[in-house]
Amino acid sequence: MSLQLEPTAQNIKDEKIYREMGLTDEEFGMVESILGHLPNYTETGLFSVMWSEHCSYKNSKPLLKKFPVTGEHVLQGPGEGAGIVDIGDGQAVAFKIESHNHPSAIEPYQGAATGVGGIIRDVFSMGARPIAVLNSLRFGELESARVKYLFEEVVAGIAGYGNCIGIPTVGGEIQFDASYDGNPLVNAMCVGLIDHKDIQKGQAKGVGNTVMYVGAKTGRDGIHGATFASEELSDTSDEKRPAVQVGDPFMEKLLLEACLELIKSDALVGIQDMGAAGLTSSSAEMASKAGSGIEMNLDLVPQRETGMTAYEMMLSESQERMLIVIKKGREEEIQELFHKYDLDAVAVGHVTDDKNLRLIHKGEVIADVPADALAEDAPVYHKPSSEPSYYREFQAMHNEEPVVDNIEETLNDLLKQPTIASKEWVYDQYDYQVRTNTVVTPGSDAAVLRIRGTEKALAMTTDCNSRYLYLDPEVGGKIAVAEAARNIVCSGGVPLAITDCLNFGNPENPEIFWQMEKAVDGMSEACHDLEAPVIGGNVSLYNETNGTAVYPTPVVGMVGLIENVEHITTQVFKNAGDLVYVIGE
Amino acid sequence: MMKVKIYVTLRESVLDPQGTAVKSSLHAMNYHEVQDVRIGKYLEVTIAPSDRPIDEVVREMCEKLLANTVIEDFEYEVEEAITQ
Amino acid sequence: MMKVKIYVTLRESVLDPQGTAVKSSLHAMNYHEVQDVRIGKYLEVTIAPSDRPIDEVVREMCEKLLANTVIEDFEYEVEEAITQ
Amino acid sequence: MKFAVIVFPGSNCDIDMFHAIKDELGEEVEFVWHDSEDLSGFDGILLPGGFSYGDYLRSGSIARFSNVMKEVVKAAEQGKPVLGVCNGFQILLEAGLLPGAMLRNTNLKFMCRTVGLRVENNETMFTTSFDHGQTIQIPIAHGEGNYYCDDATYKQLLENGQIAFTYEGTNPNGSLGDIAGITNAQGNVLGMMPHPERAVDSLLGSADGLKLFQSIVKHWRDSNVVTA
Ligand SMILES: Nc1ncnc2c1ncn2[C@@H]1O[C@H](COP(=O)(O)OP(=O)(O)O)[C@@H](O)[C@H]1O
Repeated sequence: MSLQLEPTAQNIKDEKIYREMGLTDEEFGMVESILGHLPNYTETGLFSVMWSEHCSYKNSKPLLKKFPVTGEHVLQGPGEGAGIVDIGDGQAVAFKIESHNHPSAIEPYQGAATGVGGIIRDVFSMGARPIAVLNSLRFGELESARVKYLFEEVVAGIAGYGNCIGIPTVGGEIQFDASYDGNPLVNAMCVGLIDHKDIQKGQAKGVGNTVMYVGAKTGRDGIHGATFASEELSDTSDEKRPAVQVGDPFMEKLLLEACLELIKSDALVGIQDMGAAGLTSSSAEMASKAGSGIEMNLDLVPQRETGMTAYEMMLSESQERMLIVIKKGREEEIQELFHKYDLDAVAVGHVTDDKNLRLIHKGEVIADVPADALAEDAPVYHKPSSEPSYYREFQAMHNEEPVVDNIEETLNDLLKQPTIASKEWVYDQYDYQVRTNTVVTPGSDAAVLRIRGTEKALAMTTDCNSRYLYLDPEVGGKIAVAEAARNIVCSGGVPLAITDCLNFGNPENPEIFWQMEKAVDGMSEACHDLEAPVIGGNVSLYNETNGTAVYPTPVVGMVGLIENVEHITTQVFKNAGDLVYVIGE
Repeated sequence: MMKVKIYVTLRESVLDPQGTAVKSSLHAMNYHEVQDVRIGKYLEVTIAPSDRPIDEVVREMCEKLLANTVIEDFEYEVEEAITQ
Repeated sequence: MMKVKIYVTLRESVLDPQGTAVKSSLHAMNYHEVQDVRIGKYLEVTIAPSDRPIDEVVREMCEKLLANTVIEDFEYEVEEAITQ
Repeated sequence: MKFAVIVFPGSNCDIDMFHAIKDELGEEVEFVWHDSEDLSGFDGILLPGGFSYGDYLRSGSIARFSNVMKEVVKAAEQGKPVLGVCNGFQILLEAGLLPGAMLRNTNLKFMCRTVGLRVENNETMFTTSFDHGQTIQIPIAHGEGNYYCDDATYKQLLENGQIAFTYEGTNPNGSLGDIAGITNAQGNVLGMMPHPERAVDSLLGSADGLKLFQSIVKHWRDSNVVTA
C-alpha cells in the first residue's frame, strides 16, 4: 500500500471508511470536533485503535471502577504495565495477566507464544525481572480434530516462547467446554521481582528529552490487532488475517536483559512496551501520563519492510519492541548498551510541551493529535444490562442431589473428564524449573518460588470456574477469587493481591453486560473481604463465534507471600497413618 | 506413485526470526555476499493414485494441515511417477 | 543477484519422527493415498555476486552451517539472476 | 578452582550454573561473554543450557561459531574439564568436540521432568564421586535430546567407556543406546542432556548433581597436587 492509495479525509467521512476501522459515526464526529478538522487516514487510524475496547476499556471502565485497588502493600495499582506489591526488605512483586484469545483462535502456536511475550514485556517494562509465567486456557470439548489441534498448538506455543526465553512456566489451569468451541481463551500471566528503587513508569517527562525506539524492527504484521481483538470472531476471520504476528523469543530474551541493564541507568526517564496498538499506544500513553507531548520522525523508525506508510508503522503490532525516553545527550551510551545485545536503539523523536502527538513522515506532518484525546478521552459507555432469562429459569429450579450408585465408577468417570484429569501432558512441555527457584512445581495447588537470598517465597495461581459464573456470575465471581486464595493458603502463603482478565462475550448484548456487572460485583466483594486488592488486569470482550458467547470467564491470578520457605505445604499425602481432616463447611 | 515436493514458506510480510538469525550468523562468518535468508519447510510426500486429481488432494492437504495460510504460503511440484 | 534454493533433508538412515507424525495425521484425515512423508528444511538465500564461484560459496555455507552432515543431506538450485 | 560459565546470546541456565558453583559447590566462578578471546585464567569450562541464538536452524549450530568457541577448543585440547549441559551439549556436538548429533525427541515435544540416570562410567573426571551403576535423580528439560550417531561411532563410545550416563527405565527422548551423556575419547569433555546444576539443593528435589561438580574439583585438586 502506498500513500497515494490512502483515502482522503473527505473520502473517509463520505464513504464512512472509519467504520471498517471500528469507529462509530458518533465517535468519528467526536474525533472531528477534537481536531477541529477532518482526520486524515493516519489520524483516523490512531483514534480507531486507541478508542478500541482493547485499549480504551470504553465499555468496561465503569465496571472496573468497582474493584478495590488500594491496600497497605500496593505500590502500583492499575494503570501501568503491571501492578506492584511490597513484600518487605525493599523488594516487591510485579504481576499482570493478559489475554491473547483471538490471535490464538486463528494461529494457535504464534497467538499463544506472542501472548506470553507480551505479558513478559509488560512486567519487565516496569523494571522487574520476570521470574515466572502462568496461564489460563479454555477450549471446546476435547473431541473434534480442530479443538485438539488448537489445544496442542497453544500449549506448544506457550512452551516454545517461555522455554526459549528462560522464564519458568509454573502453573495455570485448563477447562474444556463446548462454549469455547470456536473461541478458545488464552490468558497469560507473568510475575516479576523488583527492588523498590528500580520501579519505572511509562512516562515521557522533560521537554527536549529523547524518545528512542529499541528492539525488533517494525513490519506490517498485526496491523489493527487491537481492533480485531475487539470484534467477534466469524467464519470470515481467517480471511481477515490481520492480527497474527510471529514471536521471536530469542529477540525478547536479548531485549529483556538489555532493558534490565537500562533500568540501572540514570539516563532513563520512562519506558513502555509496544503492545497492542504498538507505537501509537506507547507514545500517546507516555505523553499523556506525563502531561507532555511527543514528536516523532517516522522515517527514523527501524523498518523490516520497504515502503511502509505512517499508518502502517503506527498501527503495526510487531513484537519485541519498546519505546523509551532518556535524558537528552545520553543517546550514545544507550545505543552502546543495546548494541552489546545486538539490538537496535534509535532516537526517533523528542518530548515536547504542547501535549500533542505529532508525527512526521517524509518531511511532512502527517498527524498532529492531542495525546490525551487518544489515551484518556475515549468515550465511556454505560451499556444497558438485563438479567438473562436462563438465569431466572435456573434460579427457579430445585436443587438436585445427584444420586451415586457406584462410587468407584463415578469417581473414575470424573477423573476421565479432561477438565479434571491430570494436566501432566501439558506441564511436561513447560520448563518449570529454569532459574532453579521453583520449589513447588505444577501439579500441586499454587506454584511456589523461593526468593534467592531471603527466607521468603512467593505462591502464585490462576483460577476461575466459568461454569459457576454462567450459573450465577456474582457467586461465581466470589468463588473464583476464593478458590485462588485457598490455593495460596494451602501452599503456605498469605494472599497479597490479584490481577484479573475479564473474558466475556459481546458487551453490547445486555445479558452479557449483566454477566460482567455481576461477576465484577462478586469478585470485588471477595477481594475486599480477603484484603486482596486488584492491582491490574485486562479485559477481553467479544469472545463469541457466530453469535454464541463463551461462558463468563473472569480469570483470577493471585500472588501470595510465604514468610519462610519452611512454611511451604504441598498437596500430596506424606505418610501412612497421618490423619486427614476436612476443614470448612 | 507420485512424489510431491511441497515448499511451505512464511508469507512475505511475516517476520522470519530464523532467517534473520541465520543471515547474521552467515555475515559473522564473512559471507558478506548473502543479502537475505528466508527459512521454510520442505516436505516430500509420496502419494498413491486415487480417484481424485492429485492437485486437488495436495492443495487440500496443504490448506488443511501442512500450512497455516494465516502466516504461510505453499507451493508444490508433482514430480514423477515412481514405479513400484 | 542470485536466488539459491537449498533443501536440507534428514539422511535416509535417520528416522524422521515428524514425517511419521504428519503421515498419521493425514491418514486420520482420510488421506489414505499418502504413502510416506519426509520433512526437511527449505531455505531461500539471496546472494550477491562475489569473486568466488557461487557453487563453492553455497556448498561451503551448507557444509559449515546450514546442514549438519552427520544427520542431514543437502541439495540446492541456483535459480535466476534478479536484476536490481 | 576457577570456573567459567560461557554466556551465549540466548543462554538461560547460565545463572543456575553460576549459583550451583558459587553457592553450593563453593568454588570460584565467572560469567564469560560469547565474544571473549581468552579462557586461560580458568580451570574448568561450563557451557550452560538454554536456547543460544534461539536454537534457530538447529540447536547449537550458530553458537558454535562464536569467538569463545575457539578458546573452548583450546581448553579442551589442554585437557581442562569442559562440561556442556543440554544446549551446551548440543553446541559441543555441533563444534565437533563430541561425536554424533542431536535429533528432536521422538514424541516431538519438549519435556521437563526428573529422570533416573545410571552412572555407566564412574572413572571419568566428572563421575568419580558416584558409584558405578548407581542411579541418580536429575531433571531434564529439552526438545532435542535424541542423541544419534552411526554404528561405528556407537561401538567406539562403548569400547572406550565414553558413555557416562544412560537413562534408567523409560528412555524419554529416543536417544541411541539410552544415552544421556558422553565424553570425548580423552575423557575431559562431557556433554549431557540432564541438568546437574538443577540438582544441587534438596529443597528443589534432588542434590545428586552436586557430586558431578565435586568430582571435577577433586580431579583438579589431585592432578594439581601431583604436578605442583
Ligand atoms: N479487569 C481489570 N481489572 C483491573 N484492572 C484492569 C482490568 N483491565 C484492565 N485494567 C487496568 O487498566 C489499565 C489500563 O490498561 P492498559 O495498560 O492501557 O492496557 P493493556 O494492558 O491492555 O495494554 C491497566 O493497568 C490494567 O491493569
